[in-house]
Amino acid sequence: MSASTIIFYIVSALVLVFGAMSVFTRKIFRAAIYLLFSLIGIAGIYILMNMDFIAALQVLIYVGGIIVLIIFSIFLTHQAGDKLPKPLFKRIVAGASMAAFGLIVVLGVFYKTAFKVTTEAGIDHSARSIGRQMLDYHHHGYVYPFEIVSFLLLAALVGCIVIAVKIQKK
Amino acid sequence: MTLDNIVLLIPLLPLLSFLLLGLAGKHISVRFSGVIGSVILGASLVLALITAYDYFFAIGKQGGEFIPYLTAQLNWLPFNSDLSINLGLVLDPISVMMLLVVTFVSTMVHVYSLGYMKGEERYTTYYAYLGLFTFTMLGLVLSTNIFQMYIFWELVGVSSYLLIGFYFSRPSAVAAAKKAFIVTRFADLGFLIGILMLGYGAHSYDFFTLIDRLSHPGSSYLVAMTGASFLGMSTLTWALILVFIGGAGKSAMFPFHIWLPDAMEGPTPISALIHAATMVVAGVYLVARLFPIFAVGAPDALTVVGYVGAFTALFAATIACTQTDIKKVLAYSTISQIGFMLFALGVAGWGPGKTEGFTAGMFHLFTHASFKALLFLGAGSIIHAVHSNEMKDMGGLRKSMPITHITFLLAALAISGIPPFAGFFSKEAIFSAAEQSNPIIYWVGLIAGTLTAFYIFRLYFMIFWHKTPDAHAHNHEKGEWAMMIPMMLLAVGAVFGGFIPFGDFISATGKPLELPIELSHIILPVGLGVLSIVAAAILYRKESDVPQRIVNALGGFYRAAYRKFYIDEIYLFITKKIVFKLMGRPSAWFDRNVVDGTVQKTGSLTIALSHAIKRVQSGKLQAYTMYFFGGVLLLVVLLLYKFA
Amino acid sequence: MEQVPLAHLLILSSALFFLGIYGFFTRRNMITMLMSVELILNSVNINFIAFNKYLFPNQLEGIFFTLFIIAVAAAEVSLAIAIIINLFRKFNTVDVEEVDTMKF
Amino acid sequence: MNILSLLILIPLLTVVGILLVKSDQLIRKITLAGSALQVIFASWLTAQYVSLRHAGATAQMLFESSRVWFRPLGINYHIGVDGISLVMILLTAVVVLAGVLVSWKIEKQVKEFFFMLLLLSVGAYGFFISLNLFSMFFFLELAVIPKYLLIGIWGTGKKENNAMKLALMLMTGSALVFLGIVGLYFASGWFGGEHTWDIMKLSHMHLPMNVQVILYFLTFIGFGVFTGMFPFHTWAPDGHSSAPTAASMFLAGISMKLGGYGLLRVATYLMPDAAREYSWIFIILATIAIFYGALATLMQKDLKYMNAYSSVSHVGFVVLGVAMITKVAFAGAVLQMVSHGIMTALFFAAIGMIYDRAHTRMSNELGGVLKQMPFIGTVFIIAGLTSLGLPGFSGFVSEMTVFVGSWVHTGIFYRVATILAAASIVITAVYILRATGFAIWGTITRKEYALLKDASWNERWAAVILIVGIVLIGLAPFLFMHLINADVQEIFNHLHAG
Repeated sequence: MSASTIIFYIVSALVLVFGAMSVFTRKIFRAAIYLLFSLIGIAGIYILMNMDFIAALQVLIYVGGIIVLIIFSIFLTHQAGDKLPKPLFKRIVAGASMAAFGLIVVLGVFYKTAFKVTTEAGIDHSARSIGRQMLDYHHHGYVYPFEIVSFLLLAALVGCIVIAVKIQKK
Repeated sequence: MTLDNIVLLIPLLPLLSFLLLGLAGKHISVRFSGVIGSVILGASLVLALITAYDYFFAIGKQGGEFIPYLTAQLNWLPFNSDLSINLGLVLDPISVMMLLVVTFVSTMVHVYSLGYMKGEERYTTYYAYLGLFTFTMLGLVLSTNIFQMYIFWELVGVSSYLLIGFYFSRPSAVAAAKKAFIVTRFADLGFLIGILMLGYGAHSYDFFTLIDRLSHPGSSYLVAMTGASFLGMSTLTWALILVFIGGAGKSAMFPFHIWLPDAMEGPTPISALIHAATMVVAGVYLVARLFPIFAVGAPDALTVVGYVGAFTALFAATIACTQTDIKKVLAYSTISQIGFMLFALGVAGWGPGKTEGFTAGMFHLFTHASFKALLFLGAGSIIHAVHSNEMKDMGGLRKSMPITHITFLLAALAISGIPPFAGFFSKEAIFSAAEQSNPIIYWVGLIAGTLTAFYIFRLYFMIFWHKTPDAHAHNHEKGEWAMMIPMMLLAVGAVFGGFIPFGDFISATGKPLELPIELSHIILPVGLGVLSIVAAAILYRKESDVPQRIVNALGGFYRAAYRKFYIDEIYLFITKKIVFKLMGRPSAWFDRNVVDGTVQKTGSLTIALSHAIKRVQSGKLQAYTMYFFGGVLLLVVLLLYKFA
Repeated sequence: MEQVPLAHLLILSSALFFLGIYGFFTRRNMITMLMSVELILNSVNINFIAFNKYLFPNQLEGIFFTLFIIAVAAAEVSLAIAIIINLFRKFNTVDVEEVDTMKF
Repeated sequence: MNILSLLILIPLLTVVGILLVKSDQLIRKITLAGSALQVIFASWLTAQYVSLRHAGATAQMLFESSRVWFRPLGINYHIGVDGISLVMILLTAVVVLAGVLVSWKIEKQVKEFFFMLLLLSVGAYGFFISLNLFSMFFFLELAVIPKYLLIGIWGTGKKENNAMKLALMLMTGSALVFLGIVGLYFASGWFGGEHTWDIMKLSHMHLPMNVQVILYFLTFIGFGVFTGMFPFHTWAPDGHSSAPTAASMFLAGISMKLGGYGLLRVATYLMPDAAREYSWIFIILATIAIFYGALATLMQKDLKYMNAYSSVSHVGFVVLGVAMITKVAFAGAVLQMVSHGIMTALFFAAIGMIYDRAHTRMSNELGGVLKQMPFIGTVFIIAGLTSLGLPGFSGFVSEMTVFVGSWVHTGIFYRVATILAAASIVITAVYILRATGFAIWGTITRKEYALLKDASWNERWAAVILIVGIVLIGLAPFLFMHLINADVQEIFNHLHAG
């Protein structure tokens, strides 16, 4: 068992634990911080899988952007230190049973499926090759979705402003 | 003018009177409306006399017997190629006789009403109704078709209804009108079913076709209808009994008699016309019309007719002895006399020497019309003078109402069967017919006849004697010529009507028939009649306490008779308690709560269901996600394990 | 890292996914629900990367999808937070149980 | 253009006319003119029909014409009339005219009111002339919706609820009818070789018994709901009680007859074998309706409820006549439809007139109507006498025809049904005379009633028109009998041919 494997399990455990804590804690600010750690852990897993670019993006967007956004929104809507209300019991029961059942189903599927793992060396995962293929419009390029996503981001930008802006009463 | 046109005009003239006075009544001065009605009816009477003369002495007789003369035929309601309701007019001895009776009495009543109804609020309407009644009654007697008779049967019922309810602001009049209509309607149900059976059996509704097909032994229709039996009687017997039930209803036979005494709520001339002389004898006329079928096809049914008639004659006579309202006494007397007519028909048969009862019944119908109408008109003028129906308010009126007194006395003698008045001849004929064929009926009839003389003279003495006349009383009859003349004319009929050689004209077969008057037969009935008159004179001529003592001695029986043997109460019980409470109310309840309740419940169930389902649309985001996710899971599981 | 079987990565991602689901179902605060959504999205990303790495190393599609998902997630979060803030202005709460006027 | 289409076109043009003008008075006048024109046209059409028949026209339907409406589904605008539809058209024209006259004084939303009335009449005319099941159904639906609005907007009492109940029950009925005719359409394809909605073509196809049975029950019950057949009649009392006078007249006078016509023309005529086999079920239902409807009527104090229940009882005769499957009974059913249509319209008109003045319909609260308002009182009595089957009026003719037609069957079952039906006329007499005794006769119960006015000109004309209709049938039934005789014979032969 190599060191990277051991690190993987440790990181995975951290991801799950922080994820769980983020879901279960009753302090909203802490939830955000736990989520932050969980997301960082996921970035670690990407690094362990040699997906450096993705890991970088993960940290940049999630940790740097989304979590900050969330924390801002928490500040906008909450008194600091407020405890969150207890979840409804019926939701806990229903949610837990559904999640458990779903997990069993999914794991069952994974268990039955024989994945053909190849060990052959893959192509380059560097940002350069990713960028090449993504912006290629000849061979399996993703320039079209890329444009759409950029448009989506623009729309989201405008949308946020429209939704969040205070309507002036006449 | 040909005879056909004349015959057609006889009923149409009163119809014209009805339409004229009914539709244009507002534009006719009240002074003239009665006169118009009377004149039109007078014209009708004249035409009827011409018709009768023509028929009896010119065209009716062929080969020594009277045959029916049909005219104005109309295929009114064709059902099938072989079955239809035809309207038409028929002249034969009984219809012509009825024609005379109806037009004569109706004219008398029209004239009488000029005086009696003077100053009434709905005077014109009254004459319009009179015209309607006369039209429908004439239509009834001239019917060629049993369905046509049923049509006019219903129409006379409704004109009777309208006239009984003439004083419609009086609750008792409204109730009486309703009762009369409903009781007869109920009986008519039997008539209708009887008609349906006859029509189905004989493939015709025409009287003469029916008679032709059902009164010849060996005819295929007769064989078919007497062959099938139900509850021990042949189809034909059933049909005729049902038809007779209709007749019994209209003729107020037991147990349908209850409407007639109440019908006295109508104006008195109406009682004279409709409820004494004409409409109530329609049942007798109906049986007479179908007599050959009764006699040949279903003698059992005829026997039923006889017993019902005899029982009613006695039953009604008993009640008549106890009543104190003079119109009620006369009403029960009418019921009793119609009983006489019916049992006369009932004791008759088919074949030589057996048909005397038929002629006797018809004869009594004829004479009864005049003397009973007279009695009622007399009662009317008394009520007009005294303003009361109760005997106790009368007494000693012989001085102040001399004409009424004399005519009333003549009529009373006639109804008691004292020679030589009209009733004597017809009653003798009835008794002699009954004695020959059915002793039970004969003796019952004899007792009823004795009672007749008693109650009518009880009435007579109570009205005109009983108290000492008031010497200073003014004459109530002064200036009432419109009322007196009809009474005198009717009195002529009551006195001399019996001398008509009735058998020469009217018989079951159409051939002349001799009605024998034998001394040996006369003595008993006449003797009993005279005895009861004497008894009535002793009891009621002067005020005394003897009648009360007799009443006390009779006790319960008297009370029962006075309360009309509680028949009304039984009817009330059946209608109020059974039909209304046990049938009507549950039906209405069932409909509202069960049938409609089901509909309403379906509706409210749907609403409840939608209320239940709408909870799903809770507005809770997480609930929606759960449904969604649950659905996805379900689909996944299904796709994985079911359809894999 | 080569010794880690694919299955373990999948187990990790599924566990994370259903943690997210559970959180989404039970949290009453809309912001924490949003966090659960982030967990869900990330678990999906792990899957894409893992499949790409283990099964189709010659392609980059898994990475592309992850990239798009991250982009869409960014848009989604910003919109969601805009909506949440707007709702907070209207209802003065971010409790999802109380924002239920869109019903029968 | 085929002249029959004028039957639809005249009311439609009237509708256009009233939409174009503003003044209420002008709207009334245009509607009146249109309905009067329609009566004249219907009479002319009848005369034309009779003369064609006399000239020897032997086709089952006259004035026939067919135009494609929607080709892919084989829906044609196929029209034509025989004697039966003609008398129904005459009935509709007369009742519409009377209804318009009675509604003259309506003040609320005049334009919409007459619009609805006319739309309803368009539906009725279209229904009676249609020979294509689909267009028939189209017109049937067209006649339902206006009723809902007429009651819901211009009604009284619990009008919304009652309008809803009526509309929903009728819709259920039409849903069944729709299933039935769609079934016929497909059955014609499977068993007759050609998908068709056409009644004339369908009548020549011989469908298998089990198919016929299903379709027979679907259509019979469906149209039965419209007829007010027991136990699907409860829309009638409630609907009538809330409906404005004219709507009541249309409802009982025309709408119930749509059902009756459908029973004869569709349910019985197109499913002959099933009809012969299973009509006994409907004989039972009809007998129950007749007898029990009459008993339930006994207990009604509200005159409208009384007449509504009495309608249930009377329309039972229609169902009975149709279910008896004899030629005479068919004729009786048709006559009863016409007779009851006019009679009940007259009755509702009289009740409406009384209600408009006294503001009550309770027979025990009224009294002395005849004294105060002789014309209205007389109209009520005439309607009542017609209802109880007095000869000289139309009810007698039709009921007797049904009885005579029913008596043809010799089985004890049929006899009992007929006798019970006949017994109902006694009960009818009881409730009619009770109502007359309480409400019309007697003395005035309240002081303010002494100020009430008798009928106005429009009410008088409405009543007179209807009474003329009643009396015409009552006195000269042979006219109508000759008109429908050949056609009921045809239906009867059809039922016994195959």
